[in-house]
Amino acid sequence: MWLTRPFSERSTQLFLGVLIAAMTLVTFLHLALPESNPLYVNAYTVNLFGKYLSYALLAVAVDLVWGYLGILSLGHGAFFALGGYAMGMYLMRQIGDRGVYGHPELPDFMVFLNWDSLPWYWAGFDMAWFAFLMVLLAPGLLALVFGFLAFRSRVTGVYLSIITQALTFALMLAFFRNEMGFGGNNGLTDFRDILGFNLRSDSVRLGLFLATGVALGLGYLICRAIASSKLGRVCVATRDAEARTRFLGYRVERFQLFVFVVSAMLAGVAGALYVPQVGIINPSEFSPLFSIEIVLWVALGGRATLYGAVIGAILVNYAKTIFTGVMPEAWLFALGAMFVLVTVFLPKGVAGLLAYRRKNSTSSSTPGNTSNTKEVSA
Amino acid sequence: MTTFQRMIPVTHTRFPAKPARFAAAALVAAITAGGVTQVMAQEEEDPIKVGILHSLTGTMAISESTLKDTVEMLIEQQNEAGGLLGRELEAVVVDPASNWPLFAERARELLAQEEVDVIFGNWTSVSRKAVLPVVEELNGLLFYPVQYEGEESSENVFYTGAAPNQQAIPAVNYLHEQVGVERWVLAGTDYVYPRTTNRILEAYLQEEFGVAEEDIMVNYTPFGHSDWQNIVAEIGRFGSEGKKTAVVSTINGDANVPFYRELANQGIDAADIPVVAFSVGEQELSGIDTAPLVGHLAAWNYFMSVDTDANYDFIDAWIEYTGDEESVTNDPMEAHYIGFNMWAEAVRKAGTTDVDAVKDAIIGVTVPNLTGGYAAMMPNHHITKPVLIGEVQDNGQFDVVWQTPSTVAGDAWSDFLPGSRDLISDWRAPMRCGNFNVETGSCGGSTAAEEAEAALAE
Amino acid sequence: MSFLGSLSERDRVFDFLMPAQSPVDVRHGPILYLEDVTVSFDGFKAINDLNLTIDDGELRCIIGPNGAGKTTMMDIITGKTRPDTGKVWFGSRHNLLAMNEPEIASLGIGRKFQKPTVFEALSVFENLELAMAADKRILPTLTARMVEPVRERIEEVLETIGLTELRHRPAGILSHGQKQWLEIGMLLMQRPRLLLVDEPVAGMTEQEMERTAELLTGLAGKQSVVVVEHDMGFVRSIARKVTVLHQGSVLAEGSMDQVSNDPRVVEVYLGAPDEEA
Amino acid sequence: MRNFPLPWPCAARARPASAWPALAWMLLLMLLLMPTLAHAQDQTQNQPQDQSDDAAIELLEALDVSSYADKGAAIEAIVTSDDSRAREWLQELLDGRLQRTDDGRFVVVLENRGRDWPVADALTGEALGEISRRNLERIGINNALRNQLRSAIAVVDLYSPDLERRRASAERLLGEVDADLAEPLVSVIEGEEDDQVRERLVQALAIHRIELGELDALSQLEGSLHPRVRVALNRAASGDDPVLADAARSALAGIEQQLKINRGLETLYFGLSLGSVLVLAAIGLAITFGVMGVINMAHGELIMLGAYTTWAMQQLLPGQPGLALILSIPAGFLVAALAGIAIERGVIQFLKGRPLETLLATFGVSLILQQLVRTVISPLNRTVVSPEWMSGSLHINDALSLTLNRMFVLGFALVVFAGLMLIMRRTRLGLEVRAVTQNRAMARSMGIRATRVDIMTFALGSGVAGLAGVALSQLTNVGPNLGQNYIIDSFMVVVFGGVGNLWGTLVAGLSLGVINQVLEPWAGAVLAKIIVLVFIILFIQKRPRGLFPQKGRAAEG
Repeated sequence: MWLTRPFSERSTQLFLGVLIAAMTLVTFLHLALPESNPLYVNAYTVNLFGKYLSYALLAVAVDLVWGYLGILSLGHGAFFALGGYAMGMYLMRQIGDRGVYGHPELPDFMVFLNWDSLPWYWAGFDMAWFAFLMVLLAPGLLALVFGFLAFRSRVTGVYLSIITQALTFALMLAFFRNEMGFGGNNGLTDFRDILGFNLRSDSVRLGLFLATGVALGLGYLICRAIASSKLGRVCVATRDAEARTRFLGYRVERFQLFVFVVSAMLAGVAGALYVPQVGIINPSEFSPLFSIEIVLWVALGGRATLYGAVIGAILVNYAKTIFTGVMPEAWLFALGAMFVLVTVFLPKGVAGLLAYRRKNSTSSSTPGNTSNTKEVSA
Repeated sequence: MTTFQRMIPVTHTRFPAKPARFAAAALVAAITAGGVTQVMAQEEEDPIKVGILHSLTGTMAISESTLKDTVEMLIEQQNEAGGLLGRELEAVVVDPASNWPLFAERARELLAQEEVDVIFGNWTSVSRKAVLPVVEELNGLLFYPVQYEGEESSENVFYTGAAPNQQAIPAVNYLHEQVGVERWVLAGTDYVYPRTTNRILEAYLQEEFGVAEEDIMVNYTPFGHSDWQNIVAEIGRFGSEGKKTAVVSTINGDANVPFYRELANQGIDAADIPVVAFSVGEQELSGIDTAPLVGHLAAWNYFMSVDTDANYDFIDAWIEYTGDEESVTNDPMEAHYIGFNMWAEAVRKAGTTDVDAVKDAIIGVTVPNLTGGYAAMMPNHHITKPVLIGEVQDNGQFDVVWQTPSTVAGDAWSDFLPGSRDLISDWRAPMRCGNFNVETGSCGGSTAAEEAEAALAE
Repeated sequence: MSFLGSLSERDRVFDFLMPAQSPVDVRHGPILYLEDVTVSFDGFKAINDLNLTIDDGELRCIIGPNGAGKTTMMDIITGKTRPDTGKVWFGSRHNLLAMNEPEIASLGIGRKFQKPTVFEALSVFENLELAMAADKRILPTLTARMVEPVRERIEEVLETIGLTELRHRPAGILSHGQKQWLEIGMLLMQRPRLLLVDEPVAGMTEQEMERTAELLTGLAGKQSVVVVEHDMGFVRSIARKVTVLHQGSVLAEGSMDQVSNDPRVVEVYLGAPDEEA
Repeated sequence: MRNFPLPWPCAARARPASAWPALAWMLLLMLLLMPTLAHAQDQTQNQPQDQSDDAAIELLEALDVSSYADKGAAIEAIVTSDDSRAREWLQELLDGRLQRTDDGRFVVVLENRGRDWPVADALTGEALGEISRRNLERIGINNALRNQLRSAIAVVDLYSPDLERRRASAERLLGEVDADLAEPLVSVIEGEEDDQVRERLVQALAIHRIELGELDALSQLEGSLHPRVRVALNRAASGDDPVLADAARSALAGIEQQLKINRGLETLYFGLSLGSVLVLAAIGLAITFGVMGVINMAHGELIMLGAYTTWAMQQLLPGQPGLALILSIPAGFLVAALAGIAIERGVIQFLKGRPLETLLATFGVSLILQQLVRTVISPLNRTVVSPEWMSGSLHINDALSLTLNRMFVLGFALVVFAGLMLIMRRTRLGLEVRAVTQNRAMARSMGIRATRVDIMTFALGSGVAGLAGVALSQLTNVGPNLGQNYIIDSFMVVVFGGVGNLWGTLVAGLSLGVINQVLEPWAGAVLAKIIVLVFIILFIQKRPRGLFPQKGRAAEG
């Protein structure tokens, strides 16, 4: 089975090892230690880690398209948010008649905006399986349609980036509209239960944290499997010499579409795990600024390495938590500086540095991926 | 934070699996062990921690950063006056950076990590909605200082800003009775506050003044909308049908400047079609060319130009604190002023900062406001306010032209929305319900109530 | 191509996706057949009713001064550029104008670019692997495994192009000449019926040139080869039949000697700077 | 209803808060009213038969009361007293310049800049030197009184020798004529020699007569597009006199037709002006992105810099918004251009041939610039005043008038565009730029210093962004977020128009503007914007190279 292939790679083993170790450690420190203990990890922190992990998954998804396919998507926030909304709608339905108006079916914001019945597209979201399916399908379909149009007409490079940005911007405006029935600017919030468990209990938070960890592991595995398969090499080929790949008889646009859709779905899953942990989803997740920030995580961590994306996501967001806490004014400066410095001085990102320190790596035009493609073909 | 409150979320939840149950057990043990000693210690010399949850960066920084300064100033004054219960007050400032999920995260940090005794914060509705579940879960106290759409009442939140019936409705009353307006434009930015307010106004105008459908024009624009040509032209046409017309504006922040400019340029004068705004205050005016606004109206519960000693003292203190001759005061600042004093009073009354005690003590507390009257905390966690209508002057100040004869009590649930007609809110025992349905005679199922009962059961 | 179409096509098997036994019909001789082809960019006629016929298994050299339309011609054959008018047939069955690059490629037409383009990030081995004639739809590609016959085939080609030692180094580090060979190797992996080779020896050393010459002549017979080249010496060394292009149409055709004695050719060409013979 | 006395000490205390815009506005008023004052002077001299000052003071005393109702009465009294200074008093009251000193003297504030204001005696008009504003109390009015005053002044002005005043007055009286004004009006109309004034007055009178039900008056209103006329006709049409009603209806029908056309023109104008804003914002990108292939996400912030330059200029030249605005055109260009050079040298030159990286890096720059403005200047919006020659609107006919500030922006956009065209087509720089974009190496070998060309081009593009900022400062907020709101739109315009094609940008910008404004009335502002975005996205799928693509080999690069 192709999905299990990556296990033979050192980088994968290492990554999964670290991930599992970290998860068990946090769990232990949270459960077994008394609160008085300095090492005790409280629910707040667990929750924070959970958020970071969902961001990491999102970053992995972006790295798959950017690093391996060379498509710089400035609209992945849209897929993330769509997944989030799908989950949010499920959680809203779970509130049932415990809303402030005690309406059996309608969410509060619909009641006080005088909606008499649930819009058709809310149907089915009271069923977990349907909602979770939507978490995959909603972003997937958007990516499919958008990607199909774009790749067929060979919109690539900068143009594609700009168009993806326009896409997420348009969606943001759309979701801000209250007529859309997604709560407008306030979005969806005040969640209560997920699968019958109280979202406001620490143990459920721990559960979500672990679930996110597992999702990240799986997502990483999928991306890695794709990257190190022959298809992955076709992607790299497309990235470096699209025309050549065509002349070799590959239907480039379909490969691009396939990977793009997979990536979008992963982003959706990340969003779905993000929402119950932060407790709100609103259109600001669609903002182009957020989408660009994701790309920075990847760039900082190092493109086309996947684990680099994870490192980047966690580093940047940790820094954000610290900065906005200690010296808020400085955060945007720091973020801006990161963008400049990383792109100018650190094109291969942190992972690049690591690779360089391991063995002053080959002068290949892309970071990382030469190291892991050998084992597969051999 | 006392022991049993922290246990509520834990002990009253169904657990996914065995390990978790063990977890809870461990946690409970840990808390009861560590917790008690903490409380002991706290009561003695620890300062009282006051959390401030206002954006210092990002788009909302413009409005919110001054509120942070206000609370810090109030804390300073309180400490100079010998603190509270003989303990110092200490401000704990965090920056949610105008990012809504971050608001929830920071609130959790304040309550779980810093263990603050009270939070003053939030501006936008969405940020409040994001924080609400956290504050309820961790049983904190939140004072919310901005006018908002109502339709909410939480056991843990105190709404010191205006509810729609404390701003919008008196404003249209004034326009109808004093100015003789018969035709209405309800223009707003497309988010919950304008949507709800306009719904209420629509219903109100039709029910109270029998205004006809075609005499009401509703219009929504996106945030930061800058191209008003079409809409203003439409307003002009709508207003030139012979009936006296007014615009009720819930347009938010940045969109206002281009809006008023366009009005002026298209020759629509305050004398012909006055605009009454609910979100334009001294702070906003200080950033714009007031020329096009002169004569337009704003409805607030406080104006910097109010002629009372309390107000002058407050302004002096503020100017001194900021060290900036030009700094202005505005309505949300007064709201914090009132809220802070109410909380302080309640703490004195209860003799402790314990959240539940303060919650019970604060209802009925009355403190002076800055407009020469008194503000009282109602059982629905809203307060009584006077409503003032001011005309914009060329110096960026408001000239008060009308005021409600007496103060108005805030309504959590509007009488003009079908959903909330039958709802009332009363957080006193025994009812302890934020959305009691007088029809069904049952509490509408808000978990805040459940948790309260649970708390009592402990 | 409709949206639904593209989905259903995923699991449909196209005959031309099996280039190994691609049913090119060459019973009537010519494998490639261009008739009255014309292309113009902004009024400038890059190709001006060009007529050209390549026989099965033939090795043909095409020469001509810059701007004669050599590269454009290749673009047309491989589907990169669409001509304004004219016919382009592969064998007597496939109308190339009706197909896109991948389809044409899978038909068994391989192209080597003027400037060598290999996948620099991938190893030499992987470059060949990708070029390998195989099922090139998505899922098969995703689940493809390295099997013995394939490996053998690759090793074999590695031998032919003499890059066996470098097989696991990224193609980016190869020398210019090596890249040229690798590219030719990639074409071989496709088992093409027709090879279009654009300036194979540009910037090569003498030895490299000889090696390339052997390589190409070795190919002829099994495959049909079309070489576009400036270097007269090289052309003379391999050519049996030569076509001279000028201003987008055929000026002369025949053996090297015939051509080089043709007065028109002498006029437009042999006077030209890049004469080396 | 309860009324508040004017809280002057507070007003005084708060004056610094926004003294500056207030000053600008006041100055503007002064300019408008110079003639009035002059008039006041000579009037008071050569009008000896004025009543005693005590009587006059009594009149004014009556104004200084808290109740607006009483003030209304007092105004009435002033109007009826045929004191020659009455008109000036009303005007001064309307402008808030009629004030009272601590010692109860009525004075006219001549100029209200600084802490001490020069004032003149309200009765004699003699200058009284400067008085601290703390010792002055303004006599406040509200909208109701403003209306009353305007009408009153209008009536007085009917007899004014000044044509402008008579025009204004006639305009004002339209639809406000009542019985006791009617019959003096007849004589006024006969006496009036200015056609425009007479026409208006006739209409005003006609409206009154129609209200009285006089059918023949209708003919005088034929073809007038003035809203007040329409109102009158509407009333008549729904009135109980059937004959009149029918006549009115037919008259209305004609008017409605006219209005449709005007509305169409109006929408077109709105569209073009919005389009011109888009063009201005995008044209700089069309150069940096289109010609150089550099994605500059900091473009929006360069626009912002231009806007802030305008603000700074106005700070430097207090009270001369117009001059400041004109000066900030070159200044804005310079500032933005320098910033552009800094960006090019500091970041972009290291990222040649890596457009996506450039995109990220410049985005970082944009964040830094924004935060810089926030911390250095202020997170609050800055006040940029429109000079009076840019506010108001150009009166085409009663139903159609074009806002001046937008007309200026529209013109400005076209001028900038033409200028760029010239530079690109006619100058050495343009030639070199095109050479470098076509084939860098070749251009180099021909002795063109490509690096220098890059710098110049980028500076040019950035400078134009600065110009856009100057223009935008007249339309919208000048604040740290100004840039963000325009960056995506700008990219859309450039891509839609076809990269590397200035004409494309122009056409794209204007057409998008018009489309948006045509959609807005029925789709609403938000939806209109979304529709336009989606339309562009789909369009790019169909024609990846935009409206006016570059063809041939050059495009392949």
